[in-house]
Amino acid sequence: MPTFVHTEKCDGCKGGEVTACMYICPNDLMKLDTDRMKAFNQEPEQCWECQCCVKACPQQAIEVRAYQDVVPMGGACIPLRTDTAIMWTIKFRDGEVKRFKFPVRTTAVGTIDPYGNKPQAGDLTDNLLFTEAGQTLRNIS
Amino acid sequence: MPTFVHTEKCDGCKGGEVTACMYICPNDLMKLDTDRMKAFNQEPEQCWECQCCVKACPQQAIEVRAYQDVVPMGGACIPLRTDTAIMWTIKFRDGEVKRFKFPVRTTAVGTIDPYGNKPQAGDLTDNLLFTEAGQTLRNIS
Amino acid sequence: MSEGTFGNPEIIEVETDILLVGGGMAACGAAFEAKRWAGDDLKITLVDKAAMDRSGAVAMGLSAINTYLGDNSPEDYCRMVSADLMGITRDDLVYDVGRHVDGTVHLFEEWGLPVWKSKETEGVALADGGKPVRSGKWQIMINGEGYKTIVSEAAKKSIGIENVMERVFIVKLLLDANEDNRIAGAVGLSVREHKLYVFKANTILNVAGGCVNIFRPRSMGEGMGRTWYPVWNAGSTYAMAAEVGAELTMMENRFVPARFKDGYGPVGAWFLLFKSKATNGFGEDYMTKNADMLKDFAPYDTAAVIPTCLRNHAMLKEMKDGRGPIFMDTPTAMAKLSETMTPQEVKHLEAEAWEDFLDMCIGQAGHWAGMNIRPEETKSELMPTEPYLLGSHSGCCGIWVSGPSDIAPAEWQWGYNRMTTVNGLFTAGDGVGASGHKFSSGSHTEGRIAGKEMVRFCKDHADFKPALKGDIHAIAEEIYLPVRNYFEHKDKTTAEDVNPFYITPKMFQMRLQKYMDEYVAGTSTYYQTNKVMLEIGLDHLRMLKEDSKNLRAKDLHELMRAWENYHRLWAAESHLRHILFREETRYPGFFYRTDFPNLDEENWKCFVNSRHDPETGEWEMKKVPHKDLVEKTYGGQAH
Amino acid sequence: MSEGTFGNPEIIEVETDILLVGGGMAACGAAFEAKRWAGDDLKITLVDKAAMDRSGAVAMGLSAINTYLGDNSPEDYCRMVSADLMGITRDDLVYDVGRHVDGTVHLFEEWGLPVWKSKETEGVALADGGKPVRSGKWQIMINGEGYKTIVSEAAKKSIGIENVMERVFIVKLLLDANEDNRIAGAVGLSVREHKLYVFKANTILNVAGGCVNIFRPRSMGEGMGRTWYPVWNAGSTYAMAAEVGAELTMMENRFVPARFKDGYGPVGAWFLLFKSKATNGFGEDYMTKNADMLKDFAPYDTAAVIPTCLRNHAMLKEMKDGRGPIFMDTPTAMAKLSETMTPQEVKHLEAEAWEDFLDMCIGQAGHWAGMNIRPEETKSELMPTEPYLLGSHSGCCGIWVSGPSDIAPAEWQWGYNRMTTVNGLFTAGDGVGASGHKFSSGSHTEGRIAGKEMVRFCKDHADFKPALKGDIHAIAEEIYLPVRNYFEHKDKTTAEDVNPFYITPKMFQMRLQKYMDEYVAGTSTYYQTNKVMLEIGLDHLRMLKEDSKNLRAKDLHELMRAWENYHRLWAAESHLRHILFREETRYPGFFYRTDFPNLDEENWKCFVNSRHDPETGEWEMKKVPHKDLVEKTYGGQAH
Ligand SMILES: Cc1cc2c(cc1C)N(S(=O)(=O)O)[C@@H]1C(=O)NC(=O)N=C1N2C[C@H](O)[C@H](O)[C@H](O)COP(=O)(O)OP(=O)(O)OC[C@H]1O[C@@H](n2cnc3c(N)ncnc32)[C@H](O)[C@@H]1O
Ligand SMILES: Cc1cc2c(cc1C)N(S(=O)(=O)O)[C@@H]1C(=O)NC(=O)N=C1N2C[C@H](O)[C@H](O)[C@H](O)COP(=O)(O)OP(=O)(O)OC[C@H]1O[C@@H](n2cnc3c(N)ncnc32)[C@H](O)[C@@H]1O
Ligand SMILES: Nc1ncnc2c1ncn2[C@@H]1O[C@H](COP(=O)(O)O)[C@@H](O)[C@H]1O
Ligand SMILES: Nc1ncnc2c1ncn2[C@@H]1O[C@H](COP(=O)(O)O)[C@@H](O)[C@H]1O
Ligand SMILES: Nc1ncnc2c1ncn2[C@@H]1O[C@H](COP(=O)(O)O)[C@@H](O)[C@H]1O
Ligand code: SF4
Ligand code: SF4
Ligand code: SF4
Ligand code: SF4
Ligand code: NA
Repeated sequence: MPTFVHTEKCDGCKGGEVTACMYICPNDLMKLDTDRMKAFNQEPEQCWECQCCVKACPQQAIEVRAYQDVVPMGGACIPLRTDTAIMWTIKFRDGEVKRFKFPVRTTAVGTIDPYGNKPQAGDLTDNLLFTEAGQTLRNIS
Repeated sequence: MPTFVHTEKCDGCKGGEVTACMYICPNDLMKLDTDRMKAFNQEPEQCWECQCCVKACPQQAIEVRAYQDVVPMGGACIPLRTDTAIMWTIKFRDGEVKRFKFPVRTTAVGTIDPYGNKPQAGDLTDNLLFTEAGQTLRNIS
Repeated sequence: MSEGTFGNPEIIEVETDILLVGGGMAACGAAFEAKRWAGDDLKITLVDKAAMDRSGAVAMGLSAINTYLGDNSPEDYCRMVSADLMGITRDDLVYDVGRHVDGTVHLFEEWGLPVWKSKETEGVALADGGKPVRSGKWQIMINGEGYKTIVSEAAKKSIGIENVMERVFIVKLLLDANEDNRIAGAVGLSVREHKLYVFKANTILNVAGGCVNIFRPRSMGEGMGRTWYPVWNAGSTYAMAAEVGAELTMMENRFVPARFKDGYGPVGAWFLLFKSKATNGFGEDYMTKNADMLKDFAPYDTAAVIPTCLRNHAMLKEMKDGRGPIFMDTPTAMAKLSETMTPQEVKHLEAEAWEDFLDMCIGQAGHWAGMNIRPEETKSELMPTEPYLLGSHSGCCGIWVSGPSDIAPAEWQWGYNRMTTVNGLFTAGDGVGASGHKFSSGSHTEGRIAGKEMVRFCKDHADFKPALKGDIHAIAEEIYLPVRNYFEHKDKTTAEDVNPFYITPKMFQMRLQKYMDEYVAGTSTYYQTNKVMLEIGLDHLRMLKEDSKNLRAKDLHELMRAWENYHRLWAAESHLRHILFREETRYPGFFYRTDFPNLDEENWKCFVNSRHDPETGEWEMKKVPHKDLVEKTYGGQAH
Repeated sequence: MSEGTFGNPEIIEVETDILLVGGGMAACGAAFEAKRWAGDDLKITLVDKAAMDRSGAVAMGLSAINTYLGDNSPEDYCRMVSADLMGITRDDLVYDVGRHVDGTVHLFEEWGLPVWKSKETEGVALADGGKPVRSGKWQIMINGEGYKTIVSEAAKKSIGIENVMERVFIVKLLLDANEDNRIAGAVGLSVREHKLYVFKANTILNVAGGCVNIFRPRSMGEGMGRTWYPVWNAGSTYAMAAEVGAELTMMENRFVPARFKDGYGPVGAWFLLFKSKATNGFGEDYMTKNADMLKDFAPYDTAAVIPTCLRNHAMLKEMKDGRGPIFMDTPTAMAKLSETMTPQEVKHLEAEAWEDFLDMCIGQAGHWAGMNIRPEETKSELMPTEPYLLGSHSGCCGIWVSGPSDIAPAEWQWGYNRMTTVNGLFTAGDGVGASGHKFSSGSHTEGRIAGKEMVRFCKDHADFKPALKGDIHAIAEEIYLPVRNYFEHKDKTTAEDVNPFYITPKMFQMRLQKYMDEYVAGTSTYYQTNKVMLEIGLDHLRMLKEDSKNLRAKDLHELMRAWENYHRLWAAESHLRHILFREETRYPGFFYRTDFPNLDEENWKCFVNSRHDPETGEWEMKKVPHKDLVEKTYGGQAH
């Protein structure tokens, strides 16, 4: 299922230096054709179909289509992700469509306070992690 | 061992409509880039390394290099063919070079006279081929 | 290439009496023979997808002619072929090749093919009593690099260059509109111009070679092109015959050759001429070791030459049990031969070892060079390859044909030698089923046999006016559909190779190969399959056929690829259906029905024939009784 | 991209106290923990080849946390891990993860990860007594699509975004010029700019994940990218450690997961949560059927959960004997679960079945959609995949590390928990050998353990001034050599991908995969190998290493690929050498030494460790005694 980019929908992230898809792809696959200001997958056979780029694209311009040397044509899994939930549209080869929605996060993006209300660092020479301050550490019984 | 074309040597068969390599390749792989007037292999992964194009190129511009997903680098088999013989230069990965020469034909090219001194067609309803005219045909004993 | 002109090919009608589809060994033989019988009365047209001088299986050359009888009898030839193919062959067809083939080989030599001679008769032609250097009982050695250029020159000269059309890929055969089950024409696409050729013919020879690349090869990158049999023969012969309703036979009988690993170099010269031995990874002779296991396939295991599939079976036993790799012990063989040789003769021997591959499998020579392998110093690995479909080598799938009038029993003849069950449609070489081991010489010979009969057919049906069934503009539309798919959708995505609306021929082919490999006894299951797997495979092929409507072609080259792969799909389907139908394991080493692991002489010593009905689209499978015309007892018979 | 600027990268020096190489689960844990202990005293720098929010194995998400102890004891955890890995694990390391891991999971939930709860404790956090929905004894279900974005946010916030460098690929670790066997820095290439970063550090955490794509995957066209483990983790962890002379352990212990065929969907939720059964092609339960065969691997076959490799072994027996395919009977499982459900609950169940894949293996969902597979109606096929190297899942290859001071016996500790045998170099997650089954939560936990220890190391070595060994300009030249190769030769041929002077990273990778597949127990030999095959394989790798000097890079993306594949080659070589050294078959179903087909507890119940000597280039292999710290009897023990 390498990604493809709908020509009409992609706006090259409006000319930003790094597009959303380039920024996020864990495998460095999405590339901006700076002549056309359109993105494309530069190495489709290395696409893990993780859809990280699809979820990140502000234009919903990216889609994944099944690896054609493996899967018959016509199916699709299309996500629509907000900061709290993801909605999936599943299209079967035979035309049936199913939709599923799942939560992705219970807190607002950006609000994590890693050390808020957490113990200070304790004794650097023992085997307790800082959040375990004051606990007695188990050992093999 | 897909073919490659030495940029310096290829002269695009001097602008002929069909180049020697295009003409001969049994798999329709060699193509002329008409902008540069240089030939290239348009589908290297379908090359049978038959070297038909290599033998046909008037400029000795084509060579075959081993399939790199299979064979270590550095070897080569380079033919030089005349109408009567073929001379092979074998280069090993380790640098050794061997040469072999073999006959390819005992008659001059273009001199075959298929029906010269051959019997006329005989009886169309029997099972003898025309060259067998007058013979008694064997049957299972 | 502008959309407008590319998408609307010029349609050119060609009328001819005899149409030869293909330009390989069989077609060349047919051209040569037919012209002599036809004289100037009939028009003969030959159409080849490539350039005849270097088209088909012999494009690169060959280092041996594997069928030359000499002092051997055609009866023994029938015995050898039958034994190698586990008892099920058509003696009428095999005998017919055997009795004609040597004359053809003599022609090759006359035309200029260098044939190796024994020291005593150096320079004396075979026809004049020269003694060939025999690698085996049936095989003779040649300097065969130019083999095809020679045979092609003779054929072109015979029918006239003006009757040869190169770079036209025949897509479909066409039936007659008025007469039932009667061939009437064909349609082909030019790979050079935006032209579609529509042929009308009285009779057609369908000799487009065997079928390569329906199974996943052993290398899948650049090395994908390295197959043993010619990568460009796409099963057109079988596919086009099936589409018009010709009966096929023995399509289950694939060929899985043992080859030098990765380079795919043939083993014949090494086993026969150089007398080399092969062992498992631990130096054991796997044939001796596994002799008992082969007894399950009696009586064929007792044949003078152990059948090719049984040799594979013994080899695979080692590999499957983890005692690989299989080694060809070339150093020992060469050392032994060298013992009694002068230094100059030893040098000559080395040259012969290299020539064997340089004449017909340069890739293997390149593999040796790249791996620093010198056969006198280093062993090479052997490996059974992915399966091929062919009817002229050590396999016998193909089309069911009428036999020679003086040999074939009534049920095996219906008028014209080598005519298929579709009137007017003939075949030869890789196209003819149930008669393997013809090789290059036998294929040319069989083309000659068919060529003569086609002339007779034409004369007998001189009044026939072909009327093509189907609307030719609709057919043109269908053939150019991949082009339309491309232009309609290509701009919808930013990179044209990933597009949900069409499929590239390359991906189509890889999908076919993957399914065939995994479900239809390819290499990844060690050639094993069963009913459950086959039925899943069939369902995959059904979906792939649906998807063929979405093939794309961005240029003429890709348009040819699209239709080649469509042919592959059909050939693959027929192969699968035959394997599904034959509920036994007759060809271990070629494939295993693990749900029917034994040879079953009682129920399955018969042909399996199939027919696709062009009206309904249904496939009919049937058993056809086998009979031996030549007496065979296998064990002890010297063939 | 002009030749001049591309070919001459700007070299930028970065000094830091703590360098974290990688931005995955382990690195995020380390960042979070280390910063708290370091305060503002030490500079912490994290370098990731990708973008942390979606990098590493958890990029797509996960649908379960596979290590959450809850009411289970760390002792039982040690027993389970040991049994699954056939007896050879480091109890000190495993126990250490077990006693810390739940606190880490509680943090995930606090940060925003949705964790499924039993109906009775809906809405109650785990930390407050909420009961997780357990799929298995150790696993809990989550809505994990956003898992990595959450964990990454916490890590970035901890060390500050200004200390995170993304899109820098670390190519090499560098030793100290003055102190022997002491880490001093690293060098990495930017994939966005023509910049080379040279890091000087007091201590380094090498957590670049596991190793994918050293073996030929099951599909080789577009589908090559479909692997189960993340295609982009290239074995950098193992390769870079080996290059600087860190001791590796258990590199033979690959992981071959059984997965949904082609889509590579994980099976855990189906087996454990949905209680689905798998059968051979003829409906037989292969575990029951082959129970006797597994007794050869006693006592491990009697473990409460039959070890993963033995489950594969039973499955492979069926496949190898031609009784495939293997089916996961999803319809029966769903029907059974539905029996007592309301229609709404049934709908929920269906959503859960899809979510399992949509959360972590979308390709599998796409496979179902394209094949018209609805799990409640149609069975799916299972298939063991190509092998992976990893240390955190059901495999345990990796680096030999010092254990926790309060548990590890003397021979397993040398100062700092999770420090490798190179002073100052630490690892965690997939990097730590001999302690599998940490999964996402355990890897984060182990990163935290290492993070704290690295701070201690820094404080203990506050005077250290890193002096990089080797000339940095020479190193830069070496790293940019593929770029030079490209510019020097690209115009010599008319098509840049076929050129005799260089090799593309893609072909390099495919060659590696082919050799590993064919000689080092990949799928095409049903995971079998022997000494003869391994030695051929090693020779191929030697030539491939020579050819790595000819890698080409036409842009920064390809330059990264070139070095990724160089890392793969090193990881592959270490794997091969370990398999060659261990003369027994301990992990049937993962791989078979056919020349030593039995489990050999007497001679091989030991670790195999290896070390590449950076001075001489030689590999040293050795046996290291094993000991159990937790009492284990396997049969009957409830873990
Ligand atoms: C490839 C190969 C083949 C052989 C061998 C080694 C190797 C490496 N060996 S050893 O292994 O034992 O070493 C042999 C050997 O040494 N000695 C021998 O006698 N024969 C050997 N063969 C076998 C013979 O070559 C074979 O039996 C004959 O060639 C068969 O003849 P024929 O059936 O005519 O097929 P062809 O491949 O020659 O010709 C096919 C033609 O069809 C054309 N074509 C195909 N599709 C078409 C389409 N749709 N439209 C138009 N044209 C369309 C082709 O272009 C070609 O012209
Ligand atoms: C891919 C995958 C993984 C899992 C699962 C399903 C699937 C489909 N399953 S189930 O199958 O059981 O379903 C699990 C599951 O459900 N539950 C669970 O807890 N864990 C599962 N895992 C396993 C865990 O994910 C795994 O244990 C941890 O992620 C391991 O953590 P760590 O060791 O940190 O590796 P990483 O992959 O997260 O991070 C690696 C980082 O290194 C970067 N990197 C790599 N090379 C680098 C270089 N040279 N230079 C710079 N950076 C460089 C990467 O970008 C990344 O940041
Ligand atoms: N081991 C063998 N024993 C006998 N004949 C063989 C053997 N190997 C190949 N041949 C024959 O040699 C010829 C060429 O075979 P090949 O090179 O395998 O295509 C064919 O006629 C084969 O049947
Ligand atoms: N199998 C299950 N058993 C019990 N609770 C569940 C299950 N699946 C999901 N839940 C809970 O139901 C709520 C909604 O889940 P979901 O529909 O998967 O988003 C979540 O709070 C989950 O914790
Ligand atoms: N058949 C099984 N029996 C027991 N545990 C399993 C089984 N399959 C998977 N698991 C466990 O489920 C978790 C996820 O496994 P997987 O989905 O295979 O990656 C791991 O903890 C596995 O050990
Ligand atoms: S993120 Fe979307 S809009 Fe932006 S460049 Fe990529 S495809 Fe185009
Ligand atoms: S689906 Fe994943 S691997 Fe593929 S291009 Fe998008 S982000 Fe990259
Ligand atoms: S035949 Fe040679 S010179 Fe002519 S176009 Fe081809 S490569 Fe160039
Ligand atoms: S070597 Fe043969 S297949 Fe390859 S391009 Fe040349 S003629 Fe074509
Ligand atoms: Na020869």
